Amino acid sequence: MITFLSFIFTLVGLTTAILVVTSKVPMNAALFLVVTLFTVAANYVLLGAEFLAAVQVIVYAGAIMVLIIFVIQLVGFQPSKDGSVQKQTPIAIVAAGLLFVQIAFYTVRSLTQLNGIQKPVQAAVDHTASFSQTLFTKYLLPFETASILLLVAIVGTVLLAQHKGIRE
Amino acid sequence: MTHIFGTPILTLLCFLPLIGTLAIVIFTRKDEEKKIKNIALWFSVAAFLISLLILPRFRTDTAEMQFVERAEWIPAIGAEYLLGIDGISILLILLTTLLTVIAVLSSSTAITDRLKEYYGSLLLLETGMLGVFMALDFVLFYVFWEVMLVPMYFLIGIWGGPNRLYAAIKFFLYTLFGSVLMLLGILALYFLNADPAFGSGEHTFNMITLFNVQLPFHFQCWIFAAFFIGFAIKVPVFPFHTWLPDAHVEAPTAGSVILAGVLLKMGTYGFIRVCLPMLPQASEFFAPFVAVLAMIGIVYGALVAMAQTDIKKLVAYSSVSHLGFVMLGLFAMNSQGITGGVLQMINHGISTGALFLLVGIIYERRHTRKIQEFGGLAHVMPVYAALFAVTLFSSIGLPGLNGFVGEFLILLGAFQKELWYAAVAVSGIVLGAGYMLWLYQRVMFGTVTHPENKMLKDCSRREVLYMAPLIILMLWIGIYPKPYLRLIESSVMGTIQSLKRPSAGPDLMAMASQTPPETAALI
Amino acid sequence: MVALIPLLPALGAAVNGLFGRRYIKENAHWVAVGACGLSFLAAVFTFTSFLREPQSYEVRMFEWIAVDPLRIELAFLVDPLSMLMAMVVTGVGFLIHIYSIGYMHGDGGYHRYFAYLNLFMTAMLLLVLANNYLLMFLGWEGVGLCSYLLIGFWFHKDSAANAAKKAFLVNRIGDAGFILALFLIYGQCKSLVFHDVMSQAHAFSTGLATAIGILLFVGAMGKSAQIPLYVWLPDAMEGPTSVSALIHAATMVTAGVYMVARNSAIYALAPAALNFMASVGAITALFAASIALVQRDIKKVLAYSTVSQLGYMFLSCGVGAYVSGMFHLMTHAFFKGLLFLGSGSVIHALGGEQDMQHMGGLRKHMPITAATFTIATLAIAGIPPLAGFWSKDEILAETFKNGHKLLWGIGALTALMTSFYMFRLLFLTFYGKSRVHHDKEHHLHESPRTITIPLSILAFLSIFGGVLPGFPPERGWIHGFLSPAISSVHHAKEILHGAAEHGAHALSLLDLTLMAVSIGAALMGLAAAWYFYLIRPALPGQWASRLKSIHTLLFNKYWVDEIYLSVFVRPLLKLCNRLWDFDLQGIDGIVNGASRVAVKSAEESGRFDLKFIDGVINDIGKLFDKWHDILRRWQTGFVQNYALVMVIGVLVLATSMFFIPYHF
Amino acid sequence: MNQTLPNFPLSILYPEMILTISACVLIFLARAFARAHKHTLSSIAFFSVIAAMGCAGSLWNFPRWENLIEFFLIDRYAIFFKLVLLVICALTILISKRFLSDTDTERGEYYGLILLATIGMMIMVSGADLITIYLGLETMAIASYILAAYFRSDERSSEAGLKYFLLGAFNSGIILYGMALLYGATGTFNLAEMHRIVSGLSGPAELRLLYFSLILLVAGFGFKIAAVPFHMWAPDVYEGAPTPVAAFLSAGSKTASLAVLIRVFTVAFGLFTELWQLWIAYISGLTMLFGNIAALRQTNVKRMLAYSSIAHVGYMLLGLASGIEMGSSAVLMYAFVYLFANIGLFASLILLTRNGVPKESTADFSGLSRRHPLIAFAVTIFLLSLTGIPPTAGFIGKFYLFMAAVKSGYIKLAVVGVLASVISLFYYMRIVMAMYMEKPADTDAAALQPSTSLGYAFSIMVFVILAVGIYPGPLLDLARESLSSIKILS
Amino acid sequence: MNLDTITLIFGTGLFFIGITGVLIRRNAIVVLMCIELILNGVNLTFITFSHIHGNLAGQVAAIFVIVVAAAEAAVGLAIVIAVFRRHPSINIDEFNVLKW
Repeated sequence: MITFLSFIFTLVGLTTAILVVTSKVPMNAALFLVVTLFTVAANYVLLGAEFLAAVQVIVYAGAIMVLIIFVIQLVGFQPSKDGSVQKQTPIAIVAAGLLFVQIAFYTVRSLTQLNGIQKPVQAAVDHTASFSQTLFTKYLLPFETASILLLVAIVGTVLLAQHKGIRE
Repeated sequence: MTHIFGTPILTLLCFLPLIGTLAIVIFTRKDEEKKIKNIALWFSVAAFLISLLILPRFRTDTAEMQFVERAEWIPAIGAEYLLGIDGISILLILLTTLLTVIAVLSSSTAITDRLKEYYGSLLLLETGMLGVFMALDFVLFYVFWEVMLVPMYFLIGIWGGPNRLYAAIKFFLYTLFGSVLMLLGILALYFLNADPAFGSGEHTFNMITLFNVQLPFHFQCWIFAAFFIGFAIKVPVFPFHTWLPDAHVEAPTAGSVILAGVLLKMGTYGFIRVCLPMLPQASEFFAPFVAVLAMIGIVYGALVAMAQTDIKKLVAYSSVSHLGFVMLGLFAMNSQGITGGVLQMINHGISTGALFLLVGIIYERRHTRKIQEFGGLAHVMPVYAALFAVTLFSSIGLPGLNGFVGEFLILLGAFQKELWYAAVAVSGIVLGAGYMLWLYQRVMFGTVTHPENKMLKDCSRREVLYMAPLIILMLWIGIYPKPYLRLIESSVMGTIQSLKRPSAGPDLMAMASQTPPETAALI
Repeated sequence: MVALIPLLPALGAAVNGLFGRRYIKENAHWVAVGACGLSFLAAVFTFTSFLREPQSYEVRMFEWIAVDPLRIELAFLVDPLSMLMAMVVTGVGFLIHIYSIGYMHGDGGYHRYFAYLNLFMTAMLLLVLANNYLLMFLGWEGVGLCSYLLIGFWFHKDSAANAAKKAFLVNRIGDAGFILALFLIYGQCKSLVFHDVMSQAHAFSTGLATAIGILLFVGAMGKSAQIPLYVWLPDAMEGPTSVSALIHAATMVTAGVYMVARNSAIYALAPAALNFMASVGAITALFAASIALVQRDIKKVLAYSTVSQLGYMFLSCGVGAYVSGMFHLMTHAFFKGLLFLGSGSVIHALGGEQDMQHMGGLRKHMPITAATFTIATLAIAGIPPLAGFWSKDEILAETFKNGHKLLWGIGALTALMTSFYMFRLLFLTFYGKSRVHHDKEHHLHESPRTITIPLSILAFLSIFGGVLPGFPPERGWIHGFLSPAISSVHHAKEILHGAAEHGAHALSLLDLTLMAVSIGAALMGLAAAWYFYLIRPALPGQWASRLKSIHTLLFNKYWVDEIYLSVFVRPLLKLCNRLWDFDLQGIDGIVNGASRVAVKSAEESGRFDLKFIDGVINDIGKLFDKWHDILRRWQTGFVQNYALVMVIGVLVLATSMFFIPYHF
Repeated sequence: MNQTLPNFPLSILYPEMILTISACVLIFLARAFARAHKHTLSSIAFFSVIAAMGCAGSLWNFPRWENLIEFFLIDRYAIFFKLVLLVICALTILISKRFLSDTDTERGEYYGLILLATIGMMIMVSGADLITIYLGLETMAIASYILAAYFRSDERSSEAGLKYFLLGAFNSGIILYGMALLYGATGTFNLAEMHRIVSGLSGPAELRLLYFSLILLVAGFGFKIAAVPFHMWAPDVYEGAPTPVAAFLSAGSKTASLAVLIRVFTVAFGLFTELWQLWIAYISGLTMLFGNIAALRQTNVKRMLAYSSIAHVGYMLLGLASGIEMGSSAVLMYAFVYLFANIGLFASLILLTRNGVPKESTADFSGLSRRHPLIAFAVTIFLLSLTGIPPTAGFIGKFYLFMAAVKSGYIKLAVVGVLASVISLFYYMRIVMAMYMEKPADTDAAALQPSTSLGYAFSIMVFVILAVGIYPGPLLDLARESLSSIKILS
Repeated sequence: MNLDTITLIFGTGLFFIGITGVLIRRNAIVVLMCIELILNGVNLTFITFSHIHGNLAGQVAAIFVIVVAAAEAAVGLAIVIAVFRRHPSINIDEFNVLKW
């Protein structure tokens, strides 16, 4: 049952992802992206990472997409004269495709060996609690780095997007 | 090893010019020209006196390195600060210090702008050269080898003639290309010596231990090829010589004196210090090839010199021819040939150095080097004509002057190795006489055709002062070369000994020299 | 004492050379003549002491070059050969020094002349007295240097400068042969001292001996102006006449003969070399004599006569008669020196005029010069009582006796021609009608005493110099004196049969007939010249016009100089220029990357780059330049191109998995 | 399964903490200080870096802390690179003082961002597991995107920023995916455990997975250090970005990425050593040749320096390719030596810019020796060091590198490297030629006076280059020791 | 075909679609979106492997990736706006002042 559900979500996700890449109007691309994000969140739930699904929905779909849509409106849209796609499209598709085939084939094949490793018994305890437990004890230092990262992002965004200021 | 009065004499001699450079750079301002010249003169003279101090204590009966000074430098890779001299390098050191004093003296009127940089780089150049001749550690040898390049590059580049940029970068590129290949050769030797089957098994750059490395033949060939290209560009041997005429024509007088007098000897010194003792079988194998190149150099240099219209270029090509002789001597691989080669290095330094000084003198007066601009100078400048004549005859190897002694020994050595080597080389002597006399006639004889030549003033006292030591040396080596030959002889014997060692040759350091120990002091 | 002989002139040269210009100036001749005189006295003293006990010995000075097996010392050998030469060189040299005082009076480079002259004496004495080949070679090249300096003494004259250069170069070619012979000798017996070489000479193989012999003779050809390398001697007349007298008559040119005599032991083993030398000598004699017949310049005639006489000397050495060769060398030094000095005083008097057409009848104005000149002409022509007859006759006799009939014929013919052109010269200058320019006529006067005294001394020597040493032909005093130094095969044969008929030292019938033939040839030459130039002066003009082709051929010296120029010199210079172009375009070209490529992209070429890049880039080679442009073009500026390159990079790495054999 | 808080002495984090505090002070309180005194901003930044250096130095012989191994390594290797990075940061601050005041764009944020980027690098360098490394990497990256686009109004700077961002983000995606596959194959992020698991793996599929993650990591880090197939961004970004930022990028981010590359590859991919050394060898050959040839006839000095820094990465990769113990210690030493000369040249460009007009062509250097002999001498020393001429440290670096290459048998590669450095002589010496052998363009004949901070920077750099050049002993030992500490882990 | 393979394929698919998007699209903002796609693909792979290995490390990594994605998006958009302010259109191929 779960595999069937994830199969559907994957199908929907992949198609919308392709649509994001191919749609002419950026606004459509943004909306298709939101849908993709949702299918991914759904998969998280299926994989047992409920907290992450929530974070995904809130942060990604909520914050980042809103920001992107806002900027699309700000910038407006002028279709460039020779279409929305670069000259090098064919080569790009072929290269990416080849790589995809190779990596996908071998990762999937390796899954068969990996499954052999016996999984530790899945404690029925609430996932979010154990997750936050590890996050704030074992991975404390990366967490602090992440905070510095966000600080940099904030300062940078303010610095660059300021209207008046440094040197007109 | 013995130190004179306990001080490390070689380190003092080597770094004295460097201290001079620093003194000039720090203690003088740009406009105190007199002070700069004096400092430069005093430091170079001091270096010359110290190098003279070494002579009486130098033991001529042994082939071992003397005045060895050792200190720790980079223990991690086995490079140490090791200086030492033997029969071959002592004369070259004396030549370097003498020519630098003369160069400093001769450039007091020639160079007018940026005195500080000029004298600074001249003294730095001297440190580089002395370092190369004294270094017994390959890394130190390579460091000094390249330190010497930079000041020469500036000398040509800043104070040179119209096309100096091209000449300077060409000089730097050629020599760097050669020395970089040499570096690979050194590294190959270093690692092969570390392998107990071939060498002493320890990781060291110490040349003396590397003298005894016995490599299999094909390794030797590869390493010889790397060293050959490095040194051949410096000598310059025939196909690599195209940088020399440009560098000489564009370099200022003092620059080309040092370039011809000492820098060209780096190549030949390298051959006799590195290639012959360390790669005997390869040297033996490549000897005919190198001899043929040398002979081509002799004849080719002489012929092209014949066609020159610019005096300095003519002298440059004559250097190619003379150094062809030295190479022929070195690769004749017998005592006469090598001794002749080493002595000819000194002679060439003296005679070609003097020639460049003379060209400099008339260049200072007329600012041109085209031969047809001159004519009948003997009337106007008799003393100059006399000096030019003596130098000219010394350079074409007239018996009684220094050129002949070296050339005779080289030809004798070459003859014993292969009959037709000497036959072709002798034609070099005839051609040499040809272009030199033709030059002398077009410049000195005949009537004074150009009006400007009429009121040229003859050599000033200063000019005669700095030409005199060279002329005296020419006569002295020509008439009584014994003291010089005795200095060189024992080291050459040592080199030949190491050349002959088929497999496990005797360790050079501990070898008791066969030559009868003449304890007689120098002269 | 022996060391003093070369040392004194050396000191004289040094003093004059260094202090001449500022201090000595005018009285430079006191220094020079004094030094040469003392050296002559020293030579006489050693000669007399040697005569008393004729034991040849060596005097060692110091070690010159010593490299393990090779040991060369500055040492002098005193033996009959070197003593004879030393006497000739210092004697004639001293006379010529005195002569030069008058001749060079008032010349700008007075001190320079005497310095060079003394230097020449030193070099010649070193050559003669040396005890080893290398020291001889030192003297050999030293003499070449001095002849260069002296011929080119009046260097403002381009012709003199060219002549000097020619002389030195031709000598150098000869010296190249000489030095190769040295190497052969050293290769064989590991030493260059005469004594050791001669003692090991018997061990030489004939092939080696012939090679050494021929190479030494090549050296002698260069120095003593034989057939292929004689071209420099006639041009050497550009120098002062006293120089020609000393160098090109008496001393330098005879060095070759001395060297051959010194190596007689080697030549004994190489009959082929001897025959070669004899034939070259004979041909040179004939060839030079023929040219001398028609020359108009007085010094050119004498120059060709010297070449011819040297041919005689080499002919005599070639047939094994070294002693008579040396004897002729000595007599020749006297009368040829006198001839040159006489012509010098004539030219001096006529203010530089050398063409015989403008001379004639000078007998009235210059009696002493005329008299001495006549004696010398008689001597060289071979008229009996005088020196020339004895030595030349001996040579012809020896040639005949040693079976070289053809060469004897050539020798006799040359003797005839010699007497003809010598008397032609005599009659054209001193006798007959005066053709001197009228303005030069009135101040014709006899030369000062410093010139006439040497002339008369030499005249005396020309008369008695031949009779005293060589009276009984082939058994005169000189034979006794020189024979120990000349160890030759023929000589040994002579002693054998000489001892047999020791008693009858009367002249055999054969000797008398040969003597008669040579006297006849001399007198015939005299009569012909008398008839041609005094009786019927117009006759030579008619003969010349009738035999037009031969006359022009002889007059232009068989165009030898022109041939040399077109065959050797011009192609050599053309080769040099082509090599130089090759050097500029060729090697540099290869390294520079073919032609000088103009800078392609315009906006790149700022002032600085074009001038500089154009030069240096060629050095690194056009290759890097081409690559540079390609690689630079890759940076298109489009971000997505870069991303694509990255993806392709990853793809390449991924697919490389299939090629690299890795243990998956 | 409640893991306890990892207890560790805070002293190991002091360097990072000091920098963070001063960064925050600079960013948020900049407004107050700016008016007070124009030197305060840069001096705060500078002295905080010096303090951080002191703390990092004191950690040199810190005992290995057991349970800390998991995230934050305090081994000699990390400390060495932290010191190097702090030196770079200090020098950047010194040289940017003059540049910013000249173009009057001096703001607190600039110094803040520089410090934050340095913190990112330091974390990255001492990260023991992939997550910490990645986060440090990203902090550095994002800070550099912003710094690259610092001159908002200047078209070239914003274009550089945009390009750098797009490619940087794209590349971080690739690195992440590499790490994901690595995590997939080994099940952990910690390098040491990974090493243990990898050597245990046998299945062809897992190895294949590792193989792909190796490729992707090579690509990702290749981009960061601008090795050939992934170098395209470097010339454009260095030319566009403000000069001190370009200096910071060319020295800082390269050194840090290289340090991580060495650590990850030697520790995690121990099993694949011959394979990735082969790739690194090919990449280094291509990089050396490309860097030098592309720089041959550049007239814009910044672009030329970009290509030359690409070439120097090629030399460093040569060291990495030729073996672990000797090769990598050569890389460490070369990284230290290279940064001084590189930043020095950028500083000389800064010296030339006057009243905001950036002067970047070689012609601007003409006649510098007459106008300012000392600076000309310093620039010559930098150029000589970059070419590898003996008296300078550059030679010792290159000598040691070629020694490692010859020892490990990469003779052909060593010959390529040697030829490449001869080619490099040509374009380095062109600047020397312009300075000494060309007459100065008369327009800017006035002698330039460097500000005090720039003067200090120049003298420090020249002193270090000559000192290491003449007596390299201690630095060699330092590099050897710091490299040996990686050994303990694997 | 179990859950993990499907999600794995989905993640890899998203990753490579994102890559092609970045290479192909001309509009800057769409490229940004494609970068989000790439990061989502990576996140999914992380979670899948975390599910396979059963430890939470993957998920922690995922959350950090989201943080980074957010930061990048913000900065990216800021740069795009800064560029847009000077240059009317935001098509990437119009930015090649810096070349050769």
